[in-house]
Amino acid sequence: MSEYGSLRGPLEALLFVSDEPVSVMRLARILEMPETDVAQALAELAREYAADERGFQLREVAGGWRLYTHPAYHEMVEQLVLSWDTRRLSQAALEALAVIAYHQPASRQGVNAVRGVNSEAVIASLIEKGLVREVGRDKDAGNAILYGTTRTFLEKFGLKDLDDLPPLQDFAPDADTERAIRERLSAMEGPLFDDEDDGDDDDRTEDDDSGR
Amino acid sequence: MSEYGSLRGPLEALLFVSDEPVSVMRLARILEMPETDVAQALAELAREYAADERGFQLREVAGGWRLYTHPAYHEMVEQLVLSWDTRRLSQAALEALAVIAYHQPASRQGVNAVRGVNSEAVIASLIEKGLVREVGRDKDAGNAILYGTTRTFLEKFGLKDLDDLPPLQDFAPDADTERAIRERLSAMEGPLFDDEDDGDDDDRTEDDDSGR
Amino acid sequence: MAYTVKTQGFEGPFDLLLSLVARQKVDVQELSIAEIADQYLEYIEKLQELDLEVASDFLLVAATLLELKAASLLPREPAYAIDAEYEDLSPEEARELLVARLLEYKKFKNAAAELAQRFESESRMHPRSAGLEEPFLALMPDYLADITLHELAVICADLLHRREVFLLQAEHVAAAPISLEAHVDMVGRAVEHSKQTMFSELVPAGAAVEEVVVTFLAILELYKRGVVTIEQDTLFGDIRIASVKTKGRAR
Repeated sequence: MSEYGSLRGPLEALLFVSDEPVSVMRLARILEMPETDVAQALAELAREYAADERGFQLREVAGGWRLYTHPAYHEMVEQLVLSWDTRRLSQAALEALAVIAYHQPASRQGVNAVRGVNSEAVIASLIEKGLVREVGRDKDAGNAILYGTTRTFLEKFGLKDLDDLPPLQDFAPDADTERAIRERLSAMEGPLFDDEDDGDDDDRTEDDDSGR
Repeated sequence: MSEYGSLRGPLEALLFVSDEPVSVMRLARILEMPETDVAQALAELAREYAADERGFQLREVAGGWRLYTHPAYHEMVEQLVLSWDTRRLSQAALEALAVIAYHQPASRQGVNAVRGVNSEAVIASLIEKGLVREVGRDKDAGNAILYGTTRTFLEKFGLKDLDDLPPLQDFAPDADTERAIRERLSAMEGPLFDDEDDGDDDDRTEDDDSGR
Repeated sequence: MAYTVKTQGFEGPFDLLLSLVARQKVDVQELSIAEIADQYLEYIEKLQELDLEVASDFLLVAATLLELKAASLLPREPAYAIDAEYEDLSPEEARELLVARLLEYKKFKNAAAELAQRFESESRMHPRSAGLEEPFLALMPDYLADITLHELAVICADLLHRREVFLLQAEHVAAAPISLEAHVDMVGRAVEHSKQTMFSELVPAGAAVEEVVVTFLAILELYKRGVVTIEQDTLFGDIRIASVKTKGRAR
C-alpha cells in the first residue's frame, strides 16, 4: 500500500497525458520501479476510481492501461462536444489538414512545428472524418506515425490526384489577403473572457475597444 | 456536500475530455445546475485533488477550469510525451509582452517608448505565438494598431483573467534603486534628493540582470 | 564597461544604461567612443558565428550609445537630439526625464521577470490534450462544411509565410540597414574629392539619427585609418574633415 501511495501520483500524471494505452513496461521504466509493483499499483488505482465513483475509469486494454471517461456520463460529454466552437475547431483542423495535404507524408511533430501548437486532437478528428490516414512510419524519427490525405479528401475537394493541388507559390498572400486571414485568425481566438454565446465577434478586431 | 457528491463524477468526465479551459457557465448549462453550485463543486474538487496529492490538479485559468498534471511529475511526463511548446520567450519578448499586458490596448509606439527600442519584430513574434493580437486602432494616433493579450496568454501564464496579473505597482523599483539611478546616471551634478532614507524593502531591483 | 558590453545581451539602450548605472557612474561625455566603435566593428565581424538575436541587441545598444555620444557632442539641432522630448530642457530636467523613463522601464523589466517565472512554472504543468475517445469523434460539428480548396491553400501558404517572417525578422536587424563600411567609402570619397568638408555638409538636413550616427562613426573610422584629420573649433561646433593627402588647411 505504501508502494501504491508513492506510485499513484506519478502514474496518474503519466496516464493523464496519454491518448493511447501505455504498457506496464514503459511505465515501469519511466518510474524506475519493478513491473510487478507498477502492475499492482495500476490495478489498485483502477479499483479506487471505481469505488470512488470518479468521472473517469482506468482500464486495461490491449497494449496497456488507459484512462477513459466513465460511460455513465457519456451523454453529458456528448453535449459538451456538440457545444464546441466550430470556428475554433475549423481553424485548427484546416491548418492541420493544409499542412498534411501539402507536406505529406507528415508526422504529428511536423504539423506541430508548422502550426506552433499541439495538433494531436485535431489530427485524430481529421482521421475520424476520413480525410487523413496513417500512411507509414518514419524510421528515422523513432517510428513516428506519418500521415497523408485520403481518397475522401480528393473527392471532397474535387481533385484528380495530389498533383492537382494548387501550387503554394500562387498563394503567397498579398498584403490584403494576409490581413484578411490574420483578422480571421484572430477572430478565431475568441473573446478574452466569455467563451460561449459568441454572438458575432467576427468584426470585433476592428475598432470596438480602441477607446481607452 | 451532497451537491458536490453528485456533481463530482460528471464534472470530472467533462473536464477530462476538454482541450481548453471550460467556463462555469458552460458546465452549469450541461449539468443543468445553478452556476454557484457548479463553481463551488469545482473549487471543492480542486481542493480534494490537492489534499489527496493526485497526479493531476484542477486549476482556474483563462476564464475557465482545466485539468493539468502536477508539476512534481514534469520530468516523468516529458519522457512520455514530447512537449511541443517549450520554446522559451526571449527577454525582449517578455518585456514587450509585459507592456502590452499591463497597458492594453497598447500601440507599438507605446511599447517602444517604454523599452527604448524598436519592438516591431518582437511584437510580430508575440502575435505568431498567439500571445498577442490586434484589438483595434487608435484613431487619435494616425490609426496606429492597438495590441492586447489573448486567451492563450492567460493560459500560458496560468492567469484566471487580466485582473489576476500582479499589480504593476509591485514592480516599481524601490526608493534606493531610484536614488541610485538618479545619483549615478550622470556626473552633471550631485544627487538632487538625498533625504529619502526609506529602508530597503526589496533590493531585487539591483542585481537581477537576467543573463541570457 | 568594455567587459559589460561584451558579455551581456541587453534589451536595448535603457537596459544597458540601467546596468551601467548599477555598476558605476555614467556620464555620456565620458563614454569612450573609440572603445564602443571598436567593439561594434569587432562584433560585426563575428556576426556569422553568433546568436543573431543577441548580436542584434548589441548592435542596437552600441548604436544607441553612439547616438547618445553624438548627441552630446554635436550641435543641438533637432535632427541630432536623442529624442524630441529632450530638446530645450535644462540638464537637470533632461536627467529627470531620463530617470523617469529608466524607472518606468525597470518596472516593466521586473514585471517581465515575473512573467518569465510564471511561464517557467506553467510549463511544468501539462493540460490534457489527447484526442477525443473514439465514440465522441463522430459528434464533432462538421467544421469543414463550406471549405474550398482555395482556402486550404491560402491557409497553408499563410502558415509558412508567418513562419518565415518569424524566422527572418531577427530582432532589430531589419530596422538598421545602414552600412558603416558604405558610409566610410562615401565620406572618404567626398573628402578626397573636395579636399575638405564640414560634417554638416555630409548629413543632409532632416537626416535620420541613425544616418548621423553612422556618418559620425565613418569619420572616426577614417581618422583611425589615417585618411583624414578632424578639427572642431568650438565645443558643439561643426566639424571640419580634411583629407590627409592634401593637408588642406583652407579657411
